[in-house]
Amino acid sequence: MSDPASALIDRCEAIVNDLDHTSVADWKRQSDGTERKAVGFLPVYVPREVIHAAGFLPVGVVGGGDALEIIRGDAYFQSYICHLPRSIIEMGLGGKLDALDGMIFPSTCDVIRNLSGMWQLLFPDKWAWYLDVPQNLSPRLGGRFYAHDLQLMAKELEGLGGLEVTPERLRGSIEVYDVHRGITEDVFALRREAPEKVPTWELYMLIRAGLILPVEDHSELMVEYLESASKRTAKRRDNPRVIVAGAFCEQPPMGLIRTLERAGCYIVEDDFSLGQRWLREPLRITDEDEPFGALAKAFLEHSAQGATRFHPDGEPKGEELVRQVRECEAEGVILASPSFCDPSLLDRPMITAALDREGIPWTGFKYAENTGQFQGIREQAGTFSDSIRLWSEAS
Amino acid sequence: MTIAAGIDVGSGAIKVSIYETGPDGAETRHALVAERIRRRDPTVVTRESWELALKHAGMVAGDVAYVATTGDGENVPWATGHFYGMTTHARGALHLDPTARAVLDVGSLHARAMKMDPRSKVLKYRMTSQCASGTGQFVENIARYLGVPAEDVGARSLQATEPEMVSSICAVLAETDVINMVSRGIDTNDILKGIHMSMSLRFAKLLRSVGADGVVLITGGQSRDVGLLATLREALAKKAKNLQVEVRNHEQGIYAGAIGAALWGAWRHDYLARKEAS
Amino acid sequence: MRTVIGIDLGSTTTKAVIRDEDGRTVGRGITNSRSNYDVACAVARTEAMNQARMRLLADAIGEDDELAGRAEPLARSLDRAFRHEQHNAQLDELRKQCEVAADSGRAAERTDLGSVLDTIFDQLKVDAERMFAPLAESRSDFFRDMAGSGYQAKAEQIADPETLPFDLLLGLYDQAILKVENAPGDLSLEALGAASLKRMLSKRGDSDRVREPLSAALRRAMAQDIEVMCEVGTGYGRVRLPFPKEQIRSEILCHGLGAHMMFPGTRTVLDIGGQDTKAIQVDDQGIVTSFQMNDRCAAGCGRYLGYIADEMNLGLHELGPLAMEGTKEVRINSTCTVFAGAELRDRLSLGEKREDILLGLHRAIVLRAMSLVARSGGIDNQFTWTGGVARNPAAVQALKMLVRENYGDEIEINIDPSSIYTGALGAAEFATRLAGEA
Amino acid sequence: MKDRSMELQKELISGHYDRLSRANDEGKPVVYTFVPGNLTELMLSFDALPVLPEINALQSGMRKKSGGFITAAEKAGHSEDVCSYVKCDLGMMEQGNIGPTGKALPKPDLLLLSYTGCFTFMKWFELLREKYDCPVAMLHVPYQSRGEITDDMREYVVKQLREEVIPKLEQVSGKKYDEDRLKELLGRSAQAEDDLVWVLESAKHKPSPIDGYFGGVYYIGPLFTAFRGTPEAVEYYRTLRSEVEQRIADGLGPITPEGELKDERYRIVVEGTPNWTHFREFWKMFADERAVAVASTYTKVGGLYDTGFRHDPTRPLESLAEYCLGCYTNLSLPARISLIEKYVNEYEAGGFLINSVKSCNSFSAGQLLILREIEKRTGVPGAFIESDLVDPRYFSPANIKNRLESYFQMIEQRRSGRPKSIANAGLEASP
Ligand SMILES: Nc1ncnc2c1ncn2[C@@H]1O[C@H](COP(=O)(O)OP(=O)(O)O)[C@@H](O)[C@H]1O
Ligand SMILES: Nc1ncnc2c1ncn2[C@@H]1O[C@H](COP(=O)(O)OP(=O)(O)O)[C@@H](O)[C@H]1O
Ligand code: SF4
Ligand code: SF4
Ligand code: SF4
Repeated sequence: MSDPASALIDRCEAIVNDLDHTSVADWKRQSDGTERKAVGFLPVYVPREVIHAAGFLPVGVVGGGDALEIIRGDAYFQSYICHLPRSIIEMGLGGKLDALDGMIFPSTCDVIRNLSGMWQLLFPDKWAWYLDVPQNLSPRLGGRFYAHDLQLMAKELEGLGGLEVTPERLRGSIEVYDVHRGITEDVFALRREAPEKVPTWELYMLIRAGLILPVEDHSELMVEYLESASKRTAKRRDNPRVIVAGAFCEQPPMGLIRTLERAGCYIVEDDFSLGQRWLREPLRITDEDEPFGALAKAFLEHSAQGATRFHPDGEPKGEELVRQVRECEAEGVILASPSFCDPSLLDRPMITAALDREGIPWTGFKYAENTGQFQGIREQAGTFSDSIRLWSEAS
Repeated sequence: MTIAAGIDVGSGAIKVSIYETGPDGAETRHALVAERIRRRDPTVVTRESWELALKHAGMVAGDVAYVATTGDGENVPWATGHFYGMTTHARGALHLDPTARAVLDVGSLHARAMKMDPRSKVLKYRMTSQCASGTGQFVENIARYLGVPAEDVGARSLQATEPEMVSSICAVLAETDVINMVSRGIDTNDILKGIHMSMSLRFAKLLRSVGADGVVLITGGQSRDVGLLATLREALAKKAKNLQVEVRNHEQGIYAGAIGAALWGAWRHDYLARKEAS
Repeated sequence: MRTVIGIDLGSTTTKAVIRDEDGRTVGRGITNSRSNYDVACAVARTEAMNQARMRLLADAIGEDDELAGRAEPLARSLDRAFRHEQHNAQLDELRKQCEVAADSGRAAERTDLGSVLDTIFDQLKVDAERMFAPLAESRSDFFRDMAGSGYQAKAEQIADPETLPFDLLLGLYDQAILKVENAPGDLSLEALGAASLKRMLSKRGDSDRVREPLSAALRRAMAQDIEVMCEVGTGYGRVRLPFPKEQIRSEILCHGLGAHMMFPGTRTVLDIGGQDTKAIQVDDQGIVTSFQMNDRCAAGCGRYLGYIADEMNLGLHELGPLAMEGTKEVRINSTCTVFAGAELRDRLSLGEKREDILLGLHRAIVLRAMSLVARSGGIDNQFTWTGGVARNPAAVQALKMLVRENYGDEIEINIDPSSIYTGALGAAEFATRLAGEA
Repeated sequence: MKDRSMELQKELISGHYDRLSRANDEGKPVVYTFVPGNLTELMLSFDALPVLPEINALQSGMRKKSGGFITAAEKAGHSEDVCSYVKCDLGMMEQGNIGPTGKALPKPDLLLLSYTGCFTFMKWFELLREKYDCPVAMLHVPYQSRGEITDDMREYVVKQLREEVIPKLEQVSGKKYDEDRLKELLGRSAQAEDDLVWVLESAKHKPSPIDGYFGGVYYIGPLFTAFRGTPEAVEYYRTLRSEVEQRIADGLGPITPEGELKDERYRIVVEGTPNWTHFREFWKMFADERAVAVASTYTKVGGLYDTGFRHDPTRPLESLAEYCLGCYTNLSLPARISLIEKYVNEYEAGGFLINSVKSCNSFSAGQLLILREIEKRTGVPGAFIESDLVDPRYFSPANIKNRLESYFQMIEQRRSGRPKSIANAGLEASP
């Protein structure tokens, strides 16, 4: 008997592995011969609602993974810069992003920031936009600035041939994404409850496909997956439950995620797709709300605690992760950071301090999207799972 | 009475141990075998070593209740279960030296430090990343280049008078360093000690970063190298004065992973049997 | 003969090129740098001198009426005999050093080693006959490789885990080869010429007829003076050369100029050497306009292939041909030299064929180099590949493919069989210019 | 014999560290902040003492202490991959927070996070906050992604100054904001800035009387750190300017660690932060080849004045905002390239060098494209070397020397064009 969930994941895998973005090109072609437009965006977070409201397809670009050979990309980046930008340049120069009519660079880190300028020079004919998300988190300061910045961006999209982003349209888009947010969280909840039914590499593929598919289609896909996966009857193994954190931008290769699972870990929460789950709660927008302001407010008040966002005075960093560990009944944390990723790596000592305070076991390593050897990581994750397993039983 | 075997499939050598554990916690050794792989097919060497170990123990495969693999041995077809390297090295180290509270495992392509509690629970560990100049293979290559038999490396390092450190982090470039030293007429003993010193610096860093305390046992292929032992002691005395560590080695350090695997295998066998019974 | 010499003291090999007044290359020599630099230079230089003198000898043979018409085959055969003599001289030295090693340290306790070594070396001598026979297969340039693989193969056959450990035998070799490399003895044509002639004649039916004229030619060739007017050094170890500053040139300039001399249409040069890779752009006079080099990490350079060859117990020159037998490319992402062996074993244990893995490894190396080329400004017509790795056919194949994929079919790719000497050639040209000014 | 300006600068700096060592005891408010976007005049107007962790780190690097500090930070869990300034600073704290002059540094009362041109600043102060448990004032300076300062940006910064920074400064100092005092300070800043620009532009002379990169590091010191707006800084720049005027009159080249540079042979524009652990050694590699850095971008990280900006007492907060927005690392990549292009042309440089430091993504990401673009636009050959700021492990003298040597030989070869003089190139240089 074939498992509909697996078949669905196969479809997602095909979409994700299609580095040429043919599905995007297909979406753009209308039956009446006209063309719709698609806009790419880089990690970590960009409010897709605005792009959606302009009638464009938002497409997340996170790098080519281990399937892409880097030749020209390396010509633009020194060895001590993470792998993501070179892979994106490689895709750009290799024509793999031709389906995208523009690109949005959020203010994630200096690498992506500078990439926005490189893009302008390398692809002068393409629209490129730098989105400065606020680091001053006061609504009156950062909030106003950000809402205004989003409006500017919406105007730009209009100029690019998009629909006018009226308050109504934007409200509509926010609602569509609210639905999507809800279902996304349901899938994650199912994995949390029954990790044997939702292997992380499947969930990962499912979510990654959401960077490319239209949001409505993706919501449907997730509903289907949810239905069929929840009916699975896999046996739960005696594996420890862990959270993976730190991998929010450059993505680990699939082999790495599988290696972690094979080394005996149930991943019950992760931040691979932090950008897609950045706004943690539905906005539940009303007709009275000014939608740009609502997006800004949600950003300031309900976004995930990512390393790329200033952590305001108050609760020490890492406490949110500790809470997450408790909520997910996780037994340990695996900190995975892209090599040379300052945001992720500089956060780590603060996070481990918080974990140590709470006596939560953790282990950490670095990866690149094209890491090909998993031996060390397997040893490490295996030992981690051994130590949780053997010692929780032995003691 | 439980008879269990540990097979440690490494990148430089295959190690096999056969142990018997008693209800009183007695741990009796029946066999220890180590065989360098040296460009042969590891699966063949593994099988041969396994058979040799059975022969030494005077047993047949059926006598062994649990065959535990470690290292790269996940795919050994006749294994019962697998444990990961650090788990088994810690366990093995504790068996070899019950006072050990930290382990430094120096294998052919890796080095790692673990801090453990009195029951060999790994509390913290660190491995050398990517670059490989601090490993057994490197010493072996250099020794070959210098024409020094592997077993003499330690003794010769001890005789050094004016050691010169290699600076490169990369094993290949470090080799060039060594070549330069030879061409500058630096004494072989001094070069060897220099290598030990730079390795020791890294190891001291590893040990410090796991917060090693008390007795540290060196395991793995380099554990018999007295030169390394000496420089590591010096490095720790200099670079980590505040750590109260005492580095030791053991004749059978290279078997630590295999021993640990066997002992964990026996434990697991008994645990599963108890679980079955209840 | 008035000559100039260019010496390229590379990280893995040392090369020397001798040119005559007319700018013709009259001799080339190569040896591994894995020993004392001065010795390496001396060996490469001697080797190049030997070739230059061989050329004089060939001329001398040609001048002789009795030998006329047969000069070329005769010279070739004498050359082969000379190489054989060189090889044997080194084998003898190696054997002597092995015996010394067998008499010291732990080995001294054993009494059987002497006869074991006899067996091994007798067989190596027999092998040599085959290696230097006419029409023999290609062989390595390096004595270390030739003798090493032979010795190891023999030692493996004789060794026995219980009674005669392989390690012990290997240890003897390791100790001995180092000494031989650092003090190779006199391998010049002056020293071995007479013996070579004798060896050559011993194999010929017509020896009585050619003996006298050949000896005379040899004497005449030896009597000629080879004057060195200027020497210029380059390469990784160039600062160690005992030359004044003006006789030392950066390897970038030398490779650029050398490539220009081999192929005047060159605009982009890629040099993959033992431990570094350089991408150089030159103008129509061979003047460097920009360059990029990788350092700090030896990944993806020639040494990487060296490790792989060691790991597979192959000679460097056998690696490429074996890879060419592969049918599908295994994808390799890491080109860290040190972990190359582990990766190889990994893949083998996953059931991949070794030819296929090798194919992937070669692509991985070239891929790395291609990104350096891209960094230096891409490829302009014509593209010349220099350095030792260009001798490897699998690497050549991968390079051609990648150039075509990324820069189109129009790019002309130049690879000279003597590409490893490019740096030395450039240095020799600088030497010519210096000499012209003096 | 030392120049008077050098002595003045030494006095300034050691005086500052002395004051800092007493600050906590004397109850003076101490504010940590960064060089780019530093609000020195504002801080001084509250009598607060600025501490600039980057400066401490670079000083530790120059004094060969950074290696140990970095090790300490890595031991505490920091990755070898991240910015070494941060690690050097944290390691120094770990080991007692003894500053570069051997005196203890005070604890901060406020971390003024001028988030200008570098993402890592944010992490840095998050980390410091964990240690010191003191408040952070976040000043988000938007990035000039479209190559200009818009009204929105300026307003956003001014508003943050008013509503975030000034209130927090009032809080820690117990003083009210005094705009007149600020204006007075800003007036003096502008004066010193005029002189600094004059000095930096003197490199347009041939031969150049100054070195605009290695030497430039000393010239920018007072203005980029804790002294902007002080009378001492005004005096320093006056003195410096008159010294340089004298050098021009005497037709002298710049002073280098090897003494005065005679017969300048290469004029180079340099992009990127210097390496501090081998600063003199690196400089010597230039001096040995008789190469002079005529202009550099690094000397603009703490403020870009040579394109016309001055602090302006008539628009105190606006001009502070513009100052922050205009720092070099806050420029978009295309704007950086245009600036360098301008330098190559205006300073008539024959070469262009990028020192790419591993630590700094803000500087380094994109430098290879800068290299290409500059070569393309100016036709001047570029060179690329890699090192680090204060991590001594990443400065490989042999490699860098090899590259520089090859590079200068290449310029020479290209300059002469004719094969014959290629051979000459080396001869001329040998003693
Ligand atoms: N008796 C021995 N048998 C095998 N290897 C030994 C022995 N003594 C020392 N060695 C060294 O130990 C290395 C293997 O070390 P080990 O810790 O087993 O590494 P790995 O687990 O990676 O194979 C060999 O490469 C060799 O240099
Ligand atoms: N006959 C050969 N076949 C294949 N590869 C070779 C051969 N000879 C040398 N090489 C390769 O060339 C490399 C040395 O190249 P070379 O240009 O001499 O380097 P360097 O100048 O750095 O010493 C060796 O590491 C090896 O990989
Ligand atoms: S992986 Fe890290 S450093 Fe790289 S682009 Fe993403 S956030 Fe920036
Ligand atoms: S520096 Fe050496 S050990 Fe490190 S990755 Fe490069 S080749 Fe491998
Ligand atoms: S990343 Fe660069 S700008 Fe930022 S703190 Fe480090 S050195 Fe300074």
